[in-house]
Amino acid sequence: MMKKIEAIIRPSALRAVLDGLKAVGYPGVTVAEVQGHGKQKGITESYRGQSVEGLLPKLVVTAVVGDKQVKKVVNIIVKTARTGEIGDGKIFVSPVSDAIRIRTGEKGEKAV
Amino acid sequence: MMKKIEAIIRPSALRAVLDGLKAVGYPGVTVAEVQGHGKQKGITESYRGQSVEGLLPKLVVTAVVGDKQVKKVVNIIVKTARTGEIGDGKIFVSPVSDAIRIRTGEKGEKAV
Amino acid sequence: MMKKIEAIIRPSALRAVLDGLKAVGYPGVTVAEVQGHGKQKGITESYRGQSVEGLLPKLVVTAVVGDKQVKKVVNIIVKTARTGEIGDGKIFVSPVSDAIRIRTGEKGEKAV
Amino acid sequence: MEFSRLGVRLGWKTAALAAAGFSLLGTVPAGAQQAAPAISAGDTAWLLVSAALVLLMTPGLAFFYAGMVRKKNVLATIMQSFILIALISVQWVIWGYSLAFGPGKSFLFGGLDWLFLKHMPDVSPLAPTVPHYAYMIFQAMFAIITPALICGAYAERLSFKGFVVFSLLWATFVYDPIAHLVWGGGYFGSLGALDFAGGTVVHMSSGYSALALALLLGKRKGYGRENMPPHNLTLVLLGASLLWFGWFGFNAGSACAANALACNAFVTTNTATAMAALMWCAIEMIHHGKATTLGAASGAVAGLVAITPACGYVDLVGSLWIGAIVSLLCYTAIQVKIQLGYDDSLDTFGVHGVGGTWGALATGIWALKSINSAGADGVLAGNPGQFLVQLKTVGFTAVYSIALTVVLYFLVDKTVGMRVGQREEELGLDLSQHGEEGYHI
Amino acid sequence: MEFSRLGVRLGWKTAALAAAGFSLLGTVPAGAQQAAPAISAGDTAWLLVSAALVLLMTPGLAFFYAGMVRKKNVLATIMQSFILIALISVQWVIWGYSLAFGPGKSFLFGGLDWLFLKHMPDVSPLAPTVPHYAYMIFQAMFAIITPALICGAYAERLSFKGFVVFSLLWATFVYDPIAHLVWGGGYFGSLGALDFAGGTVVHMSSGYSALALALLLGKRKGYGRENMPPHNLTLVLLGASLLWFGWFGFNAGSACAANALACNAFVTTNTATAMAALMWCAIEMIHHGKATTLGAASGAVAGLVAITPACGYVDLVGSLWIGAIVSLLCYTAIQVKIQLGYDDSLDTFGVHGVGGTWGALATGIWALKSINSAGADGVLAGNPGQFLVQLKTVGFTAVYSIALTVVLYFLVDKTVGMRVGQREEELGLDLSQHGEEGYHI
Amino acid sequence: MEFSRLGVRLGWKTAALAAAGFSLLGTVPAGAQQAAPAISAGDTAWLLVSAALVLLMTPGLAFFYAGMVRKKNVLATIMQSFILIALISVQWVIWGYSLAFGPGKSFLFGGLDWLFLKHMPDVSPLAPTVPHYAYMIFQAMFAIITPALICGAYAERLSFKGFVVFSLLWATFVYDPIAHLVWGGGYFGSLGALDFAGGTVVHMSSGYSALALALLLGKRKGYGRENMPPHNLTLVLLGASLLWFGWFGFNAGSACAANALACNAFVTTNTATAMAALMWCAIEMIHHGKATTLGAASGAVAGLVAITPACGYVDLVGSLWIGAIVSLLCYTAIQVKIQLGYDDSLDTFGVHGVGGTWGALATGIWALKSINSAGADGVLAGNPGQFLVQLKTVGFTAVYSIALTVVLYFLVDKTVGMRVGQREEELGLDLSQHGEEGYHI
Ligand SMILES: Nc1ncnc2c1ncn2[C@@H]1O[C@H](COP(=O)(O)OP(=O)(O)O)[C@@H](O)[C@H]1O
Ligand SMILES: Nc1ncnc2c1ncn2[C@@H]1O[C@H](COP(=O)(O)OP(=O)(O)O)[C@@H](O)[C@H]1O
Ligand SMILES: Nc1ncnc2c1ncn2[C@@H]1O[C@H](COP(=O)(O)OP(=O)(O)O)[C@@H](O)[C@H]1O
Repeated sequence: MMKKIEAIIRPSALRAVLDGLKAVGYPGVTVAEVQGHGKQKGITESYRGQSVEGLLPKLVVTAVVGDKQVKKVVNIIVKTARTGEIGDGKIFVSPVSDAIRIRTGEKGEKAV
Repeated sequence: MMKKIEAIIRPSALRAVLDGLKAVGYPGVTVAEVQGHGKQKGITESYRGQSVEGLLPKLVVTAVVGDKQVKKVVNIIVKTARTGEIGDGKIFVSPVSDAIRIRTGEKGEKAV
Repeated sequence: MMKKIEAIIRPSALRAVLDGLKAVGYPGVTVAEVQGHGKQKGITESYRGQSVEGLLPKLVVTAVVGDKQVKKVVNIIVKTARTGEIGDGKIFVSPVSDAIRIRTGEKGEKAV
Repeated sequence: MEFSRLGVRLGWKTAALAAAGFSLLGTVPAGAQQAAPAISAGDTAWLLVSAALVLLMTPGLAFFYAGMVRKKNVLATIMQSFILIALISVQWVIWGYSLAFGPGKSFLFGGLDWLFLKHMPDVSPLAPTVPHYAYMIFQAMFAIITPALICGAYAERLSFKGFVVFSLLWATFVYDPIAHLVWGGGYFGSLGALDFAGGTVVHMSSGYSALALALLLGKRKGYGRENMPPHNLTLVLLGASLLWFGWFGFNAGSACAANALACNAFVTTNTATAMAALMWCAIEMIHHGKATTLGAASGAVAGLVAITPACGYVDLVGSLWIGAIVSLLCYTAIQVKIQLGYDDSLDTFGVHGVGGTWGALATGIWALKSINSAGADGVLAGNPGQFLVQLKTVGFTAVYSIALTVVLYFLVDKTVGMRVGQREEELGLDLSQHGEEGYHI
Repeated sequence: MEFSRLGVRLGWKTAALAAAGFSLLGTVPAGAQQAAPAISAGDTAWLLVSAALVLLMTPGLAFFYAGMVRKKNVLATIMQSFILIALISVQWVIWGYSLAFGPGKSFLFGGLDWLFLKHMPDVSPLAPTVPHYAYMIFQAMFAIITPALICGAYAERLSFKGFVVFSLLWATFVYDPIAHLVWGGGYFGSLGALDFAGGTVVHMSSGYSALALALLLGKRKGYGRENMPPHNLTLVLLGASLLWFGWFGFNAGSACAANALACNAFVTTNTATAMAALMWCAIEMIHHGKATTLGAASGAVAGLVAITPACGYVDLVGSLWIGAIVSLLCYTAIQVKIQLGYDDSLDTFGVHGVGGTWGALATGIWALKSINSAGADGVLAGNPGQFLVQLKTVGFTAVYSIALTVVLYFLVDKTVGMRVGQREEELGLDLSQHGEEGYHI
Repeated sequence: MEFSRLGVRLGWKTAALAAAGFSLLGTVPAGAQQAAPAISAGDTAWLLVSAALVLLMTPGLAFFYAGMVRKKNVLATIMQSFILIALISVQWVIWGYSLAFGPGKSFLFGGLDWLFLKHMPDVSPLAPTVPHYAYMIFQAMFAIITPALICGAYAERLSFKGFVVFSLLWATFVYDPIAHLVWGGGYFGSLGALDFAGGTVVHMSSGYSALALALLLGKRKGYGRENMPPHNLTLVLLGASLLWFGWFGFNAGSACAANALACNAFVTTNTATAMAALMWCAIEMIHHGKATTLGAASGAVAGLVAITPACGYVDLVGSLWIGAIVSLLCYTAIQVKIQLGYDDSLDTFGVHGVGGTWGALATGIWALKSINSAGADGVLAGNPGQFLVQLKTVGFTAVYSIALTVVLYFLVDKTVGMRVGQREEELGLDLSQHGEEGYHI
C-alpha cells in the first residue's frame, strides 16, 4: 500500500526539501502554489484605505510513497522545512489505493 | 482520525467561506487556484476565429479537521458558498491517516 | 463509495484527456497547474551564470468518480495522455469518504 | 509663448481674426515681435511627439485600471480603453473636431463645417506655428482619453454594447460641447476661464459623469462582501508610469510649441506629480502605518490631474502646493466614498472629479501673468476675480456633465442596456462580453 | 515636403545629383524655394524621436507575439525579436546600410562603399535636412523589425541557432535588396513605385517569407489537437499599444521632416488603424456574436500595416477606406488558413502579407499628388498607370521573398538546422533553447 | 555641436563667461559663426522629449529589477524606483539642482543660490539654445535614476524607511557633488574629464555605492541555499526594452541639441548596446551552451552603461569595441561575485560599477576630437594624457562613493535602520513594508 504525503511549506524551504528528498532517493514530487492561513495569521492589506485580509503564499509538496517509507520521508521534510517560527506548515498523510504510471501502465507501488 | 475536506468553490465565495470557517474556529485552510468543468459547462472562447473550450476558474479550499468536526465544517461551507446557481461546486471528504506540524513535530489531531 | 483520481499529465495532453473523459460521460473535472519531478529530471536553468534546478510544468487533472468507474476512467486517461516518452506522468487513486454538491446539498455518489 | 493658448484668453473668434490679420494686414498683436508666425519644424516635432505621448496614455490608463480589477475582468477593462482609441479617433475626424473646434455660432457646438476635416484652414489660430492637422490630432488624443477615464466608475459590470453606445454619445454630447465652450471659442473661453490642458474639459467632465454613473449603475455584485483587491499591481504601476510619461505630452504639449511655456508646464507637471505621490504616501503612513505602491501611483495620478489646468499658468511654488493638497483631498474623498458605500470602483470621481475640481480652482489661486502673458493673475497675485471665473466654469462643467450623463444613461439603458446580467457579472466580463480569458494555463 | 521621399520618385541617383546641385550650382528643383536646405534642428529632433519610436516597436512586437504563444515559449518568442535588435543593429552599420542605400550599379545591391559607415556624405539626398546618421539609424530600425515580423510564422518551433543564421542571411539577401530596389535608388523606386513607409519593403517581404516558412516548417506538434490559446492577452495588448505608439515614428517619421506631410501621415495612420480595429470587431460580432480584445488588437495592427505604404500619399478619406477594407481581407485570410490547416502560428502572412499587399495596391488607388507632390496620383485621381506600377512591385516582392526564403531555408536547415526536435518542442523553447523559464514560483 | 558639453571642456566658469560674452560683448568662441545662440524650438523639443524618455527609464529600471526578484518582493522593488521619481523630483527643484549646477566656489557643491530654482538665468551656458528649465528638468531625470540604480544591490532586504532616508542623503551628498565636480563647473570638469552622459556621475557613483552596500548589508536570508530565479522574465525584458528606448534620451539628449553630435551619440549608443548584447550571448553559449534572454537583456544594459560616457566622443568603431568588451568584463565580474559569495543581488556593481568604469576609461582610449571638437583625443588618437584624466576621475568617484556610502549607511542604520528583520524578510517586503501583494487570486 501507498500513502500520499502532502507537505504545506514555506516557499523558501522548497529547495531544501527537494534536495533532502532527492538525497534519500525520492525524486518523484509534485509542487503546487497555494495560499494559506493557520496559526500564522494572514496579514491585513490595505488598498486605497480599503482593508483586505490576505492569505500567505505557501507551497504544497506532494510525494506518493510506499507505506514503509512514510516515516522517513516525513522526517526529512520536517527536518528540512523547519525554522521553528510560526508558519512552518503541516504535513498530511493520506491513503492511496492505487498508482499508475501513464507511460508504461505499470500499477501499484512500482509505479510511484 | 481526521478528514480532509476539499471544497471546490466559486472565487467570489472565498471571503464568505473563510469568514464562516473562522467564525467557528477553523482558521487552518489552504486555498488553491484551479479550473474546472462540471454541470456548468465551460464557455467557448474564440481567438482569431479559432474556437477553444475554456474551463472556468474555481478555488479549492482545503481544511483538514478531526472526524467529528467534518459535518459542521461541511455545513458551513455549503451555507457560505451556495448561490443556488449551477457552478456552485462540490465538496469532497477523504480520509487522512496522519498530520504533522512541521514547527513542533506534533502529530495527529492536535497538529491540525 | 467513491474514489479520487488524480492524474499528473503533460500540459499538452490536457485537451485529449478532457475530450476523452467527456466522450464517456465524465465531465466533472478539476485542473490545477503544478510542477514536478520524477524519472524525467528537471532541467538545469542558468541565470547570469547561477544554476537553478528547475521543475517541469505539469497539470493535475482530478476527477472524483464512483468506485466502479475507476478502471474505465483510468484507462481513458492512460490512453489519451500517453506519448511513451519519459515524463508522461502518474495517476494516483485514493479513497473519498463523501461528496457534497454545494448547490443542492446532495450527498454521496449522486453528487459527483 | 503668447500664441499658444491665445484662443483661451481672447476667444476663438478674436484669435482667428488676429491670426487672419497676421497675413492679410501684417498687424501684430501686443507682445509679438514678428508678422504671421511661420510653421516651425521644432514646434511641429514637439506637437506630433506630444500627440503620440498622449495616445500612449490611453493604453497606460487601460493597464492602470486593468491591474486593479479582478482577473476575470482584466480584458474587458483594457478593451474599454483600447476600443475608445479606435472609436473616438474616427468620431473625431468625422464630426468631433468640427463640433468642438469648428466655426459656428451655437452655444454648445462649433458646427459642422469641418466634417471629415474638410474646409479647415491650413493652420489653427490656437496653434499658429504648426500645421492644423498636428493640432487636430493632438486634440483627438484628449477626446479619446476623456471617456476612457470614466471606465473606472463602471468597471466590472458594464455591457460592452452599452459601453460603446454610451461612450459615443457621451463624446459627442458631453466632451465636444465642453471642449468647445472652454477651448474651441465658446463662452467660458471668452470669459477668460483658464484651463491649460484640461482640468475641466477632461478631468471634471469625466469625473462627475463617473460619479453619476456609479450611482445609477449601483454596486458591483458582492461589493463589500467579497475581497476585491487589485489582481496585478505590476500592471497598475506600468499604467501609472506610462501615464506619467505620456502626460508630459498632454500638459507641456498644450503649449503647442517647444518654447519656454512648454518647459514651465513640463516642470510644474513633474513637480506637482512628485509632490502628490509623496503626500499620498505620507498620509497612508499616518493613517495605516504603511505607504503603499498603489498609493504612490494613485497620488501621482492625482497630482497629474490637479496640475493639468494649471501647468501653463503657475510657477514652481504653485505646483508644489497644488500637488501637496490634491492628495489630501482625493484620499479623503475616497475614504468618504468607502463610508457612504457607493461603488465608484476605481475612483474616477475620487481622483479625476475631485482632483480636476481642485486643479481648476487652484489655477484661479496661483496663476501668474508673469508665467503666461496670455493667461491671467490669480487670487494670490491680487486678482480674486479669476477665481470666480474658474468657479463658474467648474460649476457649469459639473452640472452639465452630471445632467447629460443621467439622460444618456437612461437612453442607453432602455435601448441596448447598460449593466450586464448577474450571471454574466459573476462569470466575468472577459468571458461573458468577449469570449476570452486574460490568462491561460 | 517635396524633399522627403524625393528619391522614391526620382530615383536615388537623380536625387543625389539634384542634392549635389543645390550646393554646387545653386540650382533649385521645381517646388523648392531655397538653395541647399540646411540641417534643421526640428527635423532632426523629429527623426531621432521617430527612430527611437521605431526601435520600441520591436519589443512591442515581441510582447504582442509572446502573449499569444504558450507559456513555455514566452521567452524564446521575446528573444527572437530582442536579439534581432542587437543582430541587425550591428549588421546594418557594418554592411546592411551600404547594401541597401550605398551608391552602386548592381540591380539588387547598393554596394560596399559605405561599409562601417565610411565614406558616407554628411547628408543623404533622401533626407536632406537632417544629418546622414539620423537617416541611417532611422532606416536601421526598419531593417530590425522586418525580420522580427516573420517570427510569428515559425513561433514555438524554430531552433535558436537556426533562427539567428536564417535571420542574418534573410536581412542581407532579402531585406537589403528590396529596400535598395524601392527606396535606395533601385529599379522600383525609379519606376515610381510608391511605398511611403514600407508596405512592400517591410510587410510584404516579411509576410510572404512567413508564408513560405510556415509551409516549409510544417505545423507545430499538436496543432489542431491541442488548445493553443494566447497565454497572456495583457501582454498582447501591451505589445499592440507599443506598436501603435511606435508606428507614428515609422510612418510620420518617414516624411524625414517635421512638416505638413508628416502630419498627414500621422493622421492617416491613426485613422486607418482606428477604422481597422473597429471593422475587425464588427466582423467578429457578426461572425461570432462577440467582439474580442485580440480582435481589436489584430485589427489595429492590420490597419497599421495597410496604411504604411499609403500614409504619405493618401488623404483622410482614403485612410478610412484602407483601414475598413484591410480587416475584412485579413480576417478572411485567417479563416482560410484555419480551413487549409497550415500553421502560420501568429498570422504573419495573414496580417502582414495580406495587409501589406492591400496597402501597396490601395496606395495605387487612393494616392493624390495634392497630398504629396513628390508622389503620384492613383486610380481614383485618374491615373490607373500607378496601380500597374504598384502591382509590379507587389508581384516582384512576393516572388522574390518567397523564392529567397525557400533557398535560405534549405541552406540553413542542412547546416545548423531549422526546427527543434520533438522533445525540445514538447518541453518548450524557453527551456530547450535558452535554459530559462518565463515565470517562477 | 561645439556648445553642447562646453562646460565639460572649459569648466563651468569659463563657459559661463563665454556665454555671457556672447550677449555682452558680442565675442564669439572659436568655431561659432554667430552671436549668442538663440533659443531653438528644435533643440527644445529634443531636450523635452529626452527628459521624458529619461523619466521613463526609471520605471523601466523598476520592471527590469522587479522581474528578477522573488514574487514576494515585486512591489517593494518597483516602489523603490517609483518613489525615487517623486522624492528626487522634489529634492532636485528645491536644493539638488542648486547644489550640483548652481554658482559657487566650494569644491563639492555649486551652492544654494538657486534654491527653489530662484535666481536662475533664463539659459544655462551648458545648454545655450534651450530654456534653462529644459536643461534643469533633463538633469533632474539623471538625478532620479542614479540612486534607483543602487536598488539592485540591496533588493529584497532593505526597510522602506531606511531606503527613503538613505536615498535622500545619498542624492544630496554623493550624487549632487559628483555631478557638480564633473558637469556643474567643478574640478574634474575643468581638468578636462570626459563624461558625456554619466559614466562616472551616474553609473560609477551608483555602482560603487552598491558594492559597499551589498557588503555592509550582508546576504539575503537563504542566499546560496534557496533558489532565487527571476520570478517574471517578461517583466525583465519589458524593463530592458524601456531602458534601451529611454537611453536614447539619456545619451543623445546629452548633446542638449538636435544636431550632428546627438546623431552620433544616438548611433554609438545603439551600436555598443547591440554589440554588448550579442557578446553576452556569445559568452553564455561558450560557457553554458545556451544564450539566455536574461543574458541578452543584461548585455544590452551593460552596453548602454559603457557607452554612456563615450557616446558623444567616440566614433562607430569605438562603440563596437566598447560594447564588445564590456560584456566580457561584466560577465566575468558577476562570476567572480558568485565565487566570492557576496550578494549584490541584481548586480548593480557587476553591471553599472564595472561597466561604468570601463566606459569612462574607454572614453579616454577611443575619444576623437573630430567627433566632438569640445572633447579631446584619446589614447588611440595619440593623447595618452586623456586616459590619466579619466583615471583620476574614475578613482575619485569610486573612492568618494564608497566612503560616503559607508558613512551614510551607519548613520541611517543607527537611526531609522537599514535592513528589515528576519521575519519581515521571510514574509517579503511587499507585505511587511507596504501591506500589499503584487498578485491576487
Ligand atoms: N487544518 C489545516 N487544513 C489545511 N491546511 C492547513 C491547516 N492548518 C494549517 N494549514 C496550512 O499550513 C500553513 C501553515 O500553518 P501554520 O498554522 O501557520 O503553521 P504552524 O504549524 O507553524 O502553526 C497554513 O498557511 C495553511 O496553508
Ligand atoms: N466529479 C468531479 N470531480 C472533480 N471535480 C469536480 C467534479 N464535479 C465537479 N467538479 C468541480 O466542481 C466545479 C463545479 O461543478 P458544477 O457541476 O458546475 O457544480 P454544480 O454542483 O453547481 O453542478 C467544477 O468546475 C469542477 O471544478
Ligand atoms: N511519487 C510521486 N509522487 C508525487 N508525484 C509524482 C511522483 N512521481 C512522479 N510524480 C509526478 O509525475 C510527473 C511525471 O513523472 P515522471 O517520473 O517523469 O513520469 P514517467 O517516468 O512515469 O514518465 C512528475 O513531474 C511529478 O510531478
